[in-house]
Amino acid sequence: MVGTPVLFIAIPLLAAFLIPLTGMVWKESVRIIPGLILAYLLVLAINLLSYVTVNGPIVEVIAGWAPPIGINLVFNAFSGFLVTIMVFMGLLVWLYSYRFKSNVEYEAARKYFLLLMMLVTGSVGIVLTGDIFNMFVFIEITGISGYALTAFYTGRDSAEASFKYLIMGSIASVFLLLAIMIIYSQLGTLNMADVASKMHLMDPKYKAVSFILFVIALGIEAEVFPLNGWAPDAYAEAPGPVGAAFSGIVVKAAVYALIRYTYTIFDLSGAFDLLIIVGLMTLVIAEVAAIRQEKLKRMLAYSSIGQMGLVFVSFGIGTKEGVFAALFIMLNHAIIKPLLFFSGSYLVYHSKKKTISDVDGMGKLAPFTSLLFALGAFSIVGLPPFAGFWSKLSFLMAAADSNMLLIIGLILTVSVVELVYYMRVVNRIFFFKRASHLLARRPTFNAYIVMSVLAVLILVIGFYPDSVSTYLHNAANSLFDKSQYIHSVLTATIQ
Amino acid sequence: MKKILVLLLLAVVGFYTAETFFDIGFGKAPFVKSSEIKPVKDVYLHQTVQELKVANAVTSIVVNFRGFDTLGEVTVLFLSVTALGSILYKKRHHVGERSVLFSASSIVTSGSKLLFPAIVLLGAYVFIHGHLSPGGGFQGGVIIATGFLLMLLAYENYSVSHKGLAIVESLAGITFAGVGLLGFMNGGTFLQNFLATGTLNDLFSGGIIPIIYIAVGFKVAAELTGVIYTVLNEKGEQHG
Amino acid sequence: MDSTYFQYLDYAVYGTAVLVMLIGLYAALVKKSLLKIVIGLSIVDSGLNLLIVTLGYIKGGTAPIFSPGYNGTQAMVDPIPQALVLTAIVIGFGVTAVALSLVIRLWRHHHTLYIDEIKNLKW
Amino acid sequence: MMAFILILILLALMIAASVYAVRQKDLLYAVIATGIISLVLSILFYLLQAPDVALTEAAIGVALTTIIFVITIRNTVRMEDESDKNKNIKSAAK
Amino acid sequence: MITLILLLFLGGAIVTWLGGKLSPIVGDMLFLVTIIVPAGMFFTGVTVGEVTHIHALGLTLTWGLSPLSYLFSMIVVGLGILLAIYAVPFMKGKQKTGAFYFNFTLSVMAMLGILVSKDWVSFFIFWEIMTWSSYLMVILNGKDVQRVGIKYFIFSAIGAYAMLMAMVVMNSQLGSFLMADTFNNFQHLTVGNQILIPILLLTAFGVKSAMMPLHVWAPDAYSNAPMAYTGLFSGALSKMGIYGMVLVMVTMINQLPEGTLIRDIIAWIGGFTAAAATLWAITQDDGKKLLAWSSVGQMGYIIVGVAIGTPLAMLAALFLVVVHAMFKGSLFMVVGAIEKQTGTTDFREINGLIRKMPWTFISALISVIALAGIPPLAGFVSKWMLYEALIQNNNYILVILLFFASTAGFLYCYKFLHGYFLGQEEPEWAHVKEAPVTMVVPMLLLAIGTFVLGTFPQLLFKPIDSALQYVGYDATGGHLWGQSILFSEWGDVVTLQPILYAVLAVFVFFALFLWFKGTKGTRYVSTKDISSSGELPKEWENLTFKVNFMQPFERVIEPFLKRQIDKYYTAFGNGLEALFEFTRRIYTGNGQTYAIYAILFLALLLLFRVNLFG
Repeated sequence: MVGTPVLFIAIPLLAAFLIPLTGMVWKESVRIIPGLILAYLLVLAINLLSYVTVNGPIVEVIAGWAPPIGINLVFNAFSGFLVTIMVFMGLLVWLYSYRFKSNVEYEAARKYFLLLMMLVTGSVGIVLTGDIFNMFVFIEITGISGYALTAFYTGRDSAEASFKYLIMGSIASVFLLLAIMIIYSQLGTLNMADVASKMHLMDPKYKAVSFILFVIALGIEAEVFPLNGWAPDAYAEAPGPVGAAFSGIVVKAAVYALIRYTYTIFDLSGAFDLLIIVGLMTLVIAEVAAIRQEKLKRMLAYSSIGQMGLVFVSFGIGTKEGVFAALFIMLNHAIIKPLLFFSGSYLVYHSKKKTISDVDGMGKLAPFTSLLFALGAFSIVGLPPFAGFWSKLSFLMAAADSNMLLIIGLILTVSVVELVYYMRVVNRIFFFKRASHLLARRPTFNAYIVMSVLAVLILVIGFYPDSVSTYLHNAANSLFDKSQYIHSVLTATIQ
Repeated sequence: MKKILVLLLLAVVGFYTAETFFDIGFGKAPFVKSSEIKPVKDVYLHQTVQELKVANAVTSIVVNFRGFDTLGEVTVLFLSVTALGSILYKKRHHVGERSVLFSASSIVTSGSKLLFPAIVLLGAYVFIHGHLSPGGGFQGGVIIATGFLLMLLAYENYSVSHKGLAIVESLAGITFAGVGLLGFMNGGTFLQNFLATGTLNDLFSGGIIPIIYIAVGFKVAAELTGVIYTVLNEKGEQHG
Repeated sequence: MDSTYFQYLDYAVYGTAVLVMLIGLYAALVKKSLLKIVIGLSIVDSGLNLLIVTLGYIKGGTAPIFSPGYNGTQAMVDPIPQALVLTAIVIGFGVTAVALSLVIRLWRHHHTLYIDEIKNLKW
Repeated sequence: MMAFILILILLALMIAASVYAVRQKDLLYAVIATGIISLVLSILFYLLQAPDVALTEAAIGVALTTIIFVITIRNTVRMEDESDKNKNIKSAAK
Repeated sequence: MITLILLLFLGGAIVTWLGGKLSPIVGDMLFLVTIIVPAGMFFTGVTVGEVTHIHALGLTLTWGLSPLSYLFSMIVVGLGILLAIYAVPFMKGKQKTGAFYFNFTLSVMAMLGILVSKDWVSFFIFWEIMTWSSYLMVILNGKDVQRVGIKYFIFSAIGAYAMLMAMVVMNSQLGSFLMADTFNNFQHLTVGNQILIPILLLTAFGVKSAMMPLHVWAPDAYSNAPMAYTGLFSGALSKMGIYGMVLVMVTMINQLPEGTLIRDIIAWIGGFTAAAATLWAITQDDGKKLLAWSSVGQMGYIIVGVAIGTPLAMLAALFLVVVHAMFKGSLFMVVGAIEKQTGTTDFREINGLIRKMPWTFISALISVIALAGIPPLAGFVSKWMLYEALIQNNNYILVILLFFASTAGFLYCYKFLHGYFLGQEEPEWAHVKEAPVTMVVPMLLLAIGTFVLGTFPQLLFKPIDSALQYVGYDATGGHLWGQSILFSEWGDVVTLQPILYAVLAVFVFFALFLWFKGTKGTRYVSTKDISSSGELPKEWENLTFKVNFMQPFERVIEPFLKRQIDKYYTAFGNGLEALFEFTRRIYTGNGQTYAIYAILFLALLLLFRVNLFG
């Protein structure tokens, strides 16, 4: 082992506090250090993940107090898998925005990269932590970075989007605290594993109320249907890379939290039905809204929400295959959506209104970017032989195994809608005459690299899905093995 | 229409929340129904005295048992300063041109001048004695920030060095995270105590807890001052 | 304190906390001014903090401080909710500050705080 | 007995202040009412044997939150809803 | 070997695309190499029965060639090579050559992939690759992209997802994606699934083969794609639907007690498809559209054959599959050549190209005759067998319907020939030259192929026979056609040849007669300059007699034409869009509303918590 999970939090925080100092000495460092940190975290994540695959979960004790007392971090196949994706996406987003911001002055650059790094750290913290109140703190870290990054551009709409996000975020944190306190009052502990092991002692009434409060609170962050009004605005108004970070990183963390509560902590059987209902609503409403969008980024945002709905349905199936499919969808979504956001934001770069009609005929002007967008679009709607197909297939297989024919039918019908709006955009890019006189913006070198990496990943997973399936299986198994989670946490000692 | 709907919804939510908490009961903590549950707070209260030699249990929880939360919390404040800066960011920064809430009379100004050192001292006292008596890093930091607030309000041209704030903030933050990492490197875990704990109710007791709390105090003071300063410097267009 | 009165306090304290939260939520959900919404959210926070601290209270308990005057037998109130509230208050302040800065930003662009007019992003 | 009545009075004051804060059209008064809520809250915390929290609430809730609210009101507008709209129309006409 | 061929196609597609960026000639060369080399390898290297396994995501993909798929793959590969040769001159000087080559190669690959798939997953993968590559072809010219392209894609997607649903259900019930397993264990499914799965699969295949209520994409898509591709599209790609339908009909429907009913329904749908599409074809004024509708109609005949499912009907259908690929491929090439040379495909504008493009005319003539089902050529053989099969099966009304369709088919066949080639030469088209040799040769080859198959149908009966044995029909020892009156009464197939020669002699005589005599003594009159009743036509009004060529007939069938399915779909789509527009107003843009939603959701959950969580 080369490190421990706590470094995922400690190192970025140390760096965050250091950056203002180094910035006084060497201005460029405020942009480089976050990248170095994220790269280091990626190395760490990959190392730990391979260690975990062989040796079982790592439970990190903090402040020298073994789990039921102190806070702990859990790096197992499931959380480790998500952390690896997140850190990887964080690094890509950093790389993408590195040159992107070269003309912005020092102060803005410092804040941007700092907030970006903390966004990643907060999300990683949500996934790693094994303590319900600690999760609240990380959710707030992620939230504040998110609000600030959403309002980062000085336009008026970005502030509006950020304010909506903030209102919803505040309500979420209120309910989250309420739920945490109900659990604490009943079980006298805040440790997830401890709570999970004692959950059967809790009065069903409190159980239901606290679970509902958790669903509301985390559902707001995870973009569940009636709670996701903020999401499209925030996605569309945040700077391009941040939108990608939201869909690739932040939402994943929130989904993780919700899933952790459903699967490990609570033992409510109705929770799975709730996930399915909520997931279907999210999916249908989001896709339906996406088809009528005029702005490219909003369309992508709604599509992203829809994908999350699919993830929820898939988790709600409640079988190991379902979890596998859900994780696969999350992985694909984390790869594909950033590609769409990146290439999409270059396609409408010079346009004022960023409407879909601005991409007309971009295929000629910016062939590479357009091609990547098309690749992403083909992949996300699940056309073989690209990555999205395999996740869709595994989802459908999982659903069919549970005899959910109606749900399969509904989801496939909605998929047609999804297909239509993506194909409309692809049509416009390649087969329409250029209407506006705006020129295409050439992606920067870094952006080229980032987009190419994502595209290659899509193709690799598409042609050789086995490359990731081991990790997905391990992750799914580890989520399912509740008793092992509880056992490994509660017997953890200081290493 | 909307009001009625909202009232109705709030009534439902309120009914269920209140019902839940009425059932939990007041003043009966911990409300544990089963003997299988051993609340962690007993362990905390016990270990605070036995192992950490810290008198104030809240302090020991905030700084040691759940010190990780506090690290996150300090980060939240740090982030909100950064966020404020980026949200209210203006290209041209007019230093000294800030909104004045009220024109201070000479009594206020001279009074503030007298009060300021006292407030800062009080704050310092509060966070240094955080492990012994009520109060600690947050409270002390906030008190110091209030002192700066007073000066900022009283003197139109009183300004705080941004650089100085940033340095204090960073150093304090680094101390916090660094002390945590030191515990990690000493063969223990992150934020683990690695100093001698001394005796209960002694000023120099509690191992790393006072160190961290002092760092937190400085950090909170610097950050809150930063928040106030940033908002005060935001001079909106005056209407009417 | 007389223990018979506590029965009423049972309902009074929790009731007040929940009621204050609801009043705050009402402001956040119905009032049209952005500032009023932020005020509402901060009132919700107040109610919530009261609720949490109340949860940790023990009848006749003392503050969780082992000061020299502590006799060692009296029950102490639960310190954990207090620690959590401490965190929550600070975080709440951070969020409120960000919210207010956003209000200032929105005022700068729209010259109104009327939320129904700040709807450029919709559908 | 005294403590009981005191707590009841404080609770009533808190509700009254929050209702006032929500209903008051003048935002400055509303903000001061929230300050009063915090003040009452910090006394309640003290009575509930939470001196640390009381201290924090007193410093943050009463002083800092109120002051940044006041600064914001100073920078934006003092009256709630309708008046802003009119002002907006006027300023647009200018 | 199969894997290698598919990989060669795929790699070749990418290399061609990249090579085309360097220089067009390199792209052309690479394209031809990419098509011809793997195709050659396919002919020489692949044997029926060879099986390859590939593992992906815990699934085993099995690839191998069966006699049935061998038959279809011959169409794909043969048509692919000829159209590739044709496409190079056709695409010269056009935009997006790279994309054309890329998608063309991918389509060929995907079709071969479908045919070699022995499990549903790879079947679906290739099916989708085929769909999107053909979709990109349909919208390649940038005309009507949103309407035509999206329509095609929506229908394809509906079909594909139906198939996807069917296959996951089968997998969950039977535990295998292997086609053979699903067919053999079909009895083990529940009764509901036994009905559901064939219906889903038939929907999928019905979309591709343009079965009646699902056909609306076809005319537009066929006519919108580049003609060099449409030959493949109509000739081979839509046959994939037939391929699937054969599998489903024989292996699944046969096992159902209600099978006969489904068969009848499908057969009737096929009959209506044939009749209605023929009527529509008659009213078209554009060669592309006409052929497109005609393709739909011909698919109707094939569907009837497949649905009836007696050995003779099956034989007829499969025979028609092959010959339709040939003559329709040839005809689309003809239209493509005309488009290339004149720039338009509108009957009302082109006249008398017979002298300008004689070779094109000859291929068009032979193919049209085959299309119309006039005796000596291949179309006749298949249609005759189809009638017989229907009569044997006592489906007299269906025979009448088909016979009507076939007779009406003469009208559009004539319209096609006349529209382009006959009539007076216009000076406007005086400059038109014969198409390049590389375009003419492929279409002539195909036309001659129809000719040969019409004369020696037994050439085809052998492979069809073995294909039918593979899907479970009895071995007929090569005498399947013995059932046909045509062959048994006249003794032997060989007797077809004298008839043919006789007909050919007459035909050649008339052709020569017209050649020498035809233009003598005629006077040039502009066909576009007609004044009637003293009303002077305006310059831009095209008043050739070709406008409303079939007017009297059209008037008769007008009531049928009014009921255009397309319109219902459009109305449905518009309704949906309006509904969507309404739905998205949930997102009001007001942050407060969103907060109220959150509280509403919370209140609802709290109210229903007992129902949810007990």
